[in-house]
Order: sequence, then structure tokens, then C-alpha cells
Amino acid sequence: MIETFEEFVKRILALLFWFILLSPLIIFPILFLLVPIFGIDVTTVNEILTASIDPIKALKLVEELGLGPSSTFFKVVAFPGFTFAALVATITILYERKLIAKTQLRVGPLYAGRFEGFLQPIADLFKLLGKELIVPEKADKAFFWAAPILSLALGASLLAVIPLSPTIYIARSDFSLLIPFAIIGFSPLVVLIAAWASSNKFAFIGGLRALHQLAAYEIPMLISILGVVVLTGSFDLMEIVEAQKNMWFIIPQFLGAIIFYITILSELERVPFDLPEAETEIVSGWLTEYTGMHFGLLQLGVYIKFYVLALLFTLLFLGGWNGPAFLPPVVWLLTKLFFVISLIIFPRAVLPRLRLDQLIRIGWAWLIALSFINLFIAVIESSLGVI
Amino acid sequence: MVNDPTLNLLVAKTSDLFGNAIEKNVREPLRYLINWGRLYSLWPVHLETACCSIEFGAASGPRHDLERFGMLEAFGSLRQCDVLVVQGTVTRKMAPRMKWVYEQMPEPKWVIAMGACAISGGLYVDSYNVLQGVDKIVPVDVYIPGCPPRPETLIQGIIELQNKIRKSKV
Amino acid sequence: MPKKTKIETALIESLKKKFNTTIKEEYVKPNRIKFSTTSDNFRNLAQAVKELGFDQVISQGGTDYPDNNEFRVEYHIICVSIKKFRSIIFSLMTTIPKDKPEIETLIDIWPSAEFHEQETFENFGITFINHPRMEKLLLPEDWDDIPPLRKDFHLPGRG
Amino acid sequence: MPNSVMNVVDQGGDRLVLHVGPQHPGSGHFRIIVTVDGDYIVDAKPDPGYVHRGAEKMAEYRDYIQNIPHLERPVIIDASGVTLPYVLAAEKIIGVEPPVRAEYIRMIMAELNRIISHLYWLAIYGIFLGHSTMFMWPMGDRELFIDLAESIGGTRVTFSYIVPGGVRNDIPINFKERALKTFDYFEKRIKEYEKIFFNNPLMAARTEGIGVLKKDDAIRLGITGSNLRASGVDSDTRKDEPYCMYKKVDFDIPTRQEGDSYARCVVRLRELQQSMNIIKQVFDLIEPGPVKQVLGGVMRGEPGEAFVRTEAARGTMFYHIVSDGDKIPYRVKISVPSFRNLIGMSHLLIGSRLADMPAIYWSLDYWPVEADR
Repeated sequence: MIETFEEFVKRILALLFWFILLSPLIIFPILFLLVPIFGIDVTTVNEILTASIDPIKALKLVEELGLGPSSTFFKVVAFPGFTFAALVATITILYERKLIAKTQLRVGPLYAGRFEGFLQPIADLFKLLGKELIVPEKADKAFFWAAPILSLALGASLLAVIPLSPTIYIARSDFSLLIPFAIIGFSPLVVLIAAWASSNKFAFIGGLRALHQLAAYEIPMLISILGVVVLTGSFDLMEIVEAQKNMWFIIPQFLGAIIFYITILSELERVPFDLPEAETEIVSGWLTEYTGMHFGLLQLGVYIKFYVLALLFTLLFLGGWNGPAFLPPVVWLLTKLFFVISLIIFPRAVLPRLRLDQLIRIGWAWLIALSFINLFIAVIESSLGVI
Repeated sequence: MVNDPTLNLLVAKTSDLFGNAIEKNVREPLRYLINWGRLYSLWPVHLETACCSIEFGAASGPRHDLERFGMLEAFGSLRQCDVLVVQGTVTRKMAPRMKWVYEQMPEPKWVIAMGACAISGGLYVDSYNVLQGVDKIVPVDVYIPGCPPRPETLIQGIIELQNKIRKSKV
Repeated sequence: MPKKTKIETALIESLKKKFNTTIKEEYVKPNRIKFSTTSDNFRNLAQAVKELGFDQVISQGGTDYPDNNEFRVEYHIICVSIKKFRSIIFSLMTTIPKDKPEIETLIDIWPSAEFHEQETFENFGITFINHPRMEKLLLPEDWDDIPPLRKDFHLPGRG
Repeated sequence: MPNSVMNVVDQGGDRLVLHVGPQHPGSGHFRIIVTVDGDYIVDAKPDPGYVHRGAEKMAEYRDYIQNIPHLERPVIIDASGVTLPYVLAAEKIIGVEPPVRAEYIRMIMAELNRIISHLYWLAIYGIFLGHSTMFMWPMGDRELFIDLAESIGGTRVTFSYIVPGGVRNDIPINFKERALKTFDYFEKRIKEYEKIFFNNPLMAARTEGIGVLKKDDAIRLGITGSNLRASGVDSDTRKDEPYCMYKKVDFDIPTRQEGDSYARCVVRLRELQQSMNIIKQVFDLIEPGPVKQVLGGVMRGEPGEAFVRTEAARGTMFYHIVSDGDKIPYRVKISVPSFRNLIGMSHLLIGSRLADMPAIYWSLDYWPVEADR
């Protein structure tokens, strides 16, 4: 029986040791049989053997298989694609819990993983993986299953065109600013599908609230970023970041940045705009009936959206990866990204929840008007040649 | 058919060896991992049955902070919860509802009976409207005595539950 | 026995003038006045007390007297709006027979009596005529025993 | 089923029937059945009784001392507030007078409990509005007052400290210094609460003008305690009919005229300060002496009755004890403030928005366990 964390780590290390020791005996003979099938250009068996202990050679081999760091597959699946986004999402969850706890004079997660509870999201993940999946009897089963997958797919597809540095990106497009917003436009639909399929009154009310909220805040969100487009004359994120070499757009477009920040809070259903999940009013809103990994996928989708929107804020207003040259661009980007993530998390510690009518009034009456004013400011600035 | 007893023994020994190896090196770490996830991520249902709920509230406050153990305070829907903390007396009116709540929670789920009233009826053992012990309607994993239990006692009970999960089979 | 104050004496006199002998002064102590009357006259007495300015029911309850085969129904009335009466608790009492436990409701005089009367209904089985919600409030929906606060209801194991 | 509350079902159409509770993050031990038309509540039926433990019946089987522990459980947040009127009534029936020092210590205990109860209320009100920091901060500061009360009563919340004839034991020697230190700290904290919560524009937007209880309605419906004072009535039993030594201390009754949720919040915040003020004055007034009149044998009451009211944390707590001369009371009637405030809930909820339900519900400081007894 394994009972402590140390025993577990010891067992895993022992397993690794034996695996490395035994793999030449079992795995390599199989590899030799498989090599001709894949048609890799390996002249001698010896090369594989050297590759197994030489990372540089191994990298070359992997690249030949079409799985290397510069291959599309790696970009989509690992970095800067899905795995990286999921990792940032996980760190965000932990960071959020610790930050909120510190504000509230607590310590937050502490014991999962020996150091400061840093494995807490992993524990939650394993827990959710092992939970029973309950599909309510009266639920619309097809859509009930579809919603979590759609949510994750939506989050993942947002990653496609957003660059992390001049060299790190999945796909390049002249309209890379518009594409994420076009995809985000689908998110009310996902929420509504999830809410409707649950066939639960609280979920239904939550879904309707989400629909109202997301519809009301998408318009000011789009208009607020148009100011940046006017200043640069491009929809390409690469060019927008390049244009901020000398001055970040948060200075000429301060109003726009604030509107974009508020609409991010609303789009992510964060406090004070967390009405669709308002616990004390409507249980968990549109998430009410979801169990186990369904719930996990929905949450992961939301947190990947969180990452993408924080990233967009960084790219549009905080100069993206621009920064002094002593650090690589992607490090600058991540530093700014976590600053923005903190900004998005922090209202949860200091603000109560708004009411639906107040929220909609802010959205339709104030933010749209302000975003148009911001657009005019941008036009004037661009005609004066500020940038 | 091979009837040689030595060969049979050899086959048996080898399969034993492989079985043990798989048991020891694959299933046990996996079991540990799943249990580890579960024990650090116990989300309690928000079902207040009686007055012990204020000590539960105090336990999630800053001084005792249940979130250290991965318990999220006041989590919304019971569909995402793992542990039902019966916070005190269960009355005849509450009992069917509580059983219903328990049945709606997804597996695996645990029950903590908090306070003397939840264990046996406690101070209200002779009342006409009180269930004498919650274990009559739901299976209980950990009993926490006290009237009401101090937050420290509640935390002790949660650690006991974690120990129980750590040793449980998957 | 401490002396009655002026306020209480004035209150008693005004009530006595109105009802002559139909109401009975149970006792008057500082800040405590208790009157009893027949169940028919009870409503009139309540109306008169309300007109004196006593506007809140602080408590309403019954007591079972199996020896006399009757219930006592008691209303405790306080005054909130008039400052000089605030220290006084007015207690109005009547008795109703156990065989016919019915009395007219007072919630049109004191709306604050609504839940109290409902509770007395389920605890003693006293029906309040014209009360809009004569139904279970605190007891479980499937309660089919005799009302619990009657003296012939015994706690399990306490004979 | 005979209970028509159970028969509220969806009739179809635009109206939606929501059962809020007993398992609901915004309900507690209680259910309220609301019918909503769009975002507006058109009907609200409270369904209490989930914690009805028959305290009144149980009191007829226990003697005057044995009754104290189970009578304080329902109002566990305010344990001294609920036992004080019981003990005062029992003393009238038994015919004992507590020593003066015990009266002062009872005041200290009652006011400490008022602070503890109000802080718990404030914490839950924070989380009901979605403000999680306002849950944690009062919960943390509440522990300091619990420590003070614990050093007197011996347990965290259920003290059983006030008994007929006085109090169980004297206060510890250095209690005054510790209490004053805590009060100094907490007065600073109140300013921080105001900064983060009471002066927060979003909090004001959620509570101002919500759940307005007019003065006339408050009196007519029998609302009591802070809710009544927030509607502009300066009624407080501690002033109206002073018990213990309240006539010797000088304190204000905080009132507001608006009668909305925000007013009820602010009144309770001011009451916290007044309670500390009272305890500080008691420290100056209190003199050494015995704290308990030792009574021999089983306490027997004179045949007769007593009714006593005091100002507990939620409002006027009322006990009516009937004795037939036996060692156990013949009838104990408890009238608790939460039960009397319950009637105001459906009055305020009808016509308001669904999202305002938590803001109204908990601003009444309705503690279901207390109401159900």
C-alpha cells in the first residue's frame, strides 16, 4: 500500500529507473521492426541508440517524424497551442485561489502537493476525472453531452491565430484580430445549449442571464478595439504589436482599454458580472446540472477563454512582447499576461455582484456610448498623427 | 495439454510475478493518484440542517480556513459536490429532503455526521420531531462529536475522512 | 406588591368603563396588565385594546388545561408607536372548551398575529375562524399524531 | 397533501415556480417558494419548520436549570441573548434576585453575543451579495469576540452561562484589558468594513431602495429589532423596559428613516459600536462582589406565570412561563424575533426582483433555526 506522497514519488522513480534499464531489451527490438514501416531516413540502427541518450539527435528524429517543435502538429497540440493554454488556465485557477485567499487574510490551498498547495488544480482534475457522470433523466441528452465539448472546442479554436512572439504562432492571418471575436460570438450559444439541455429552472434562468449579458457586452467590446485598428490601420495582431514599439496603446487609448477590461469581466462572467452563476440566487446557474468531467470541461473552456482575452488585452494595449532586449519577447509577454490576469481576478475580492437590469443598463447605455467616444478619440489622434 | 507439474508451477509463478508487478507498479500508484485527487478536493454540499452550521461557517473563516484542505466553502450545486456534512439535528421534515440530496450527489460521495444531534439525536433525543441519528437514512463515514463541535474538531474529522479515502480501494 | 403607575391605572379605568363587568382584571403589576373575558366578547376587548394604541402582537399562544377540559388562548400585546406605552405588555386571555376548539381570528385587528395563530393551530388544534392559512407551518407535512403541545401528547420514552 | 404550500406547482405560461431551499446556497435551513414572472417575484411563500425540534414541549419535561442548554441551541449565535429572558422569567417564578455584579456580567455577555451575532450576519450578508471578502473578514474578527466570550463562558458558542440566581462564574482577572484591546482593534476594522463594503457604490446600488419597509407597515406587521429601527422607530427594549442594569448605562439607539436593505445594514453596524460602548461603561460601573446566589435543592416555582422580554441580537425575545408549583414549568412559550420577522419577508419579496431576493432575505437577519425552535 502506498500511503504517503513520498512513497508515491519513490515508486514512480523506481518505475522510471527500471523502464530505462529494461527498455533497450524490449523496446528497441520493436523499434527496429517499426522503423522501415515509417520510412524514416535512418541509415543505421546505431543512430536510434545514440538518439535515445542524446537529446539533440532525438529532437532531429522527432522532427523527421513530423512532430518537432516547428511542426504544425506540435504547435497546435503543445506550444503555443492547447497544452500551453491549458497549463496557463490551471496556473490561473491556482493563482486565483491563492490571491483571493491572501486578500481575505487566509492561506488558501496549502496541503495538496507539499509546497503551498501548488498541486491543488491537479487534485481537482483527478477528482473530477473519477466522478460519476450524471445525465438528468429529463435532459436533452445529445445537447447535454455536446455543450462541454463545444465549450472546450470554442476555447481551443480561439488559440489558432494569436501570436505569442514574432516567431511563436500557430497560424498567421491578416485578420487575426477579428477571428477571435468572431469565435467568441458563439459563446452565448454554448451557454444557452448547456442551460436548455439541463432542463433545470435555475440553469435556464442562468442561461438567459448569460445570453442577455454576453449579447449586451459584445458590441462595446468590438467597438472599443476598433480604436486600436484605426490607429494602426490593420487587423493583424503582429502589426498592431509592432506599432506599439514606441508607445503602448493604453496611453492614447486609455478609455478603450478600460471599456475592453470591463467587457472582459463580463464576457468571462467574473465578479461583479457573475450573474449567470450567482450562487445565492440561482444555485450555479447554467452549470447547475453538470457533474464530473462535464463540469471540468466547461470550466476549462471558460478558463482558456480567460487566457485568450487576457492575452488579447496584453497584445492590444500593453505592447505585447515589446520590452527591453535582455529578456526574450515571450517572457515579456507572459509577465504582462499575468499582470492582466491579476487585474481580472482582483475585482472578485472587493466587489459585490450586480443585478441584471443594472448590468444591462451599464452595457447598453454607458459602454456603447463611451466606446463610440473612444472611437472618435482614436480618429482624431490618428489624424493628428499621434502614433 | 501439458501435464508436467513443474511446467504448471512455472506458468503459475510467472503469472503471479506479472500480476504482482502490475499490481505493485501500475494499479497501486494509480489508486494512490486517484485517491490523492479525491482527498484534496472535497467539496461540501451546502445543506444546513441545524445550528452546527455556524461552526462550519467559522471553520471556513480565516482562522481555521478549510480551503487549506481543498474544501471550497459554499459551493453552489450539489451535482459537483463530494461530501455531505450533516450540520446538526435532522428533523422529520428535513430527513426526506436530505436523503434526496444524498441520492442526487454523484459517486463517489462521503457523509460526515457533525455534532451530537446528527450522531444520535443528542440533546434533542426525546423530541418528537427529531431523527435519532442520521445514519438511519444515509451511510455515515465520519462522526464528529460535540455540541456543537469546535472548528478544530471539524478539521480533525475531515482529516480522518482524508485518511479513510487514502486507504480506500478504487 | 409594588405600586401601579399612573399610566396603567388610566388604561385599566378606560377599559373598565367600556366593558363594565364583562371583562375580568386578572392582575396588574408594573408594566404588566392582564385581562380575561369570554370567547364571545374577546374580539370586542381586542378591538378596544387596539384602539388604545397597542399595535403589535409580541406573542400568541395557548395552554392546555386537561383538568378543566379547556384551552387558554393568550395574546400578548405591546405598543410601538406611542412612546409612553412602550414599557407595558398587555395580556389578553380567554378560555375555550376542548371539545369545540374554535375562536375567531384577530389577524384583521393585528396582522402580526398571523404566524402565531397558525402555530397555535398546529400545536393545539385550535382553529381560528376566518384565518386564511389554517395549515401546518413548523410541523412536517405528514404529521398525523395529536397536536404536540397538548398535555395528552407524550414525548417518546418520557411517558 | 394537507399542506397547501406543497401544492404550489408550475401552471405553465410565463410564470416559473422556484423552490429556494432547503438545499440552496441562498436559503439556509429554510425554504421559500417564489413564483416569478420574468424577473419579478409575484408570489413568495415561506416554508419554515426544517429545524423544528419542539423546544417548547421539551421544556415541559425538564426543570428550570436543565432547560437552559436546549433553549439556547436554537439561537446558537446569540446564546446569552436567548437564555437571559428565560432566566429572568424563571427568577420571577422561583423568587430569587441575582447579585448586582451578576447583572453587570449578564450585560457584558449579552452585548458580546450581540456583536458575535451581528458579525455572523454581516459575513453571510457579504456572501449573499457575492462579496466573498466580506464573508471572511467579519468571520475572522468574530473569532476575537468569541475568544473573549469563551474566556468567560468556557465554550465557543453555547455558554449556558446565565443561570437562575446569577451567572455560573466570575469574569477572568485580565478580562477588561483584553476586551479593550480587542475593541480598539475592531473599531479600526469597522472603518475598513465601511471602505470596502458599506461605502462601495456597487453595494449601495444593490441595497439602496431595495426591500423598503415603511414605518407603518413595520409596526402593523409586528417587525422587531434592527429591522424596526431601520424603518424609523426608535424602539429598543433596553430603553423601553430596562432590565439588568441597562438604565445605568448611556447609549444611543441607532435608527434610519429609509427602511431599505441598506438602512438595515447600517443600523446593525452602528449597533456593533453601541454594544462596545455599553461594555466599556459596564467596566467602569462594575464592582466586586458575589456573582451567584447559591440555591439549595431543586428549584421550585410558585404557582403563577411570568412574561419577560429582552432585546436579543435580532429583536425582542419574549418568554412566557406558566408554573403550577412543580419543579418543571407547566408551559414555556417562546416568542422569537425571527419568527415575528418572517411575516415581513413575503411582504417585501412580492414585487421585487429575483436577484434582490438574497439582499432582502438576509437583510431581515432571519435565522431559521431560531424561528423554528
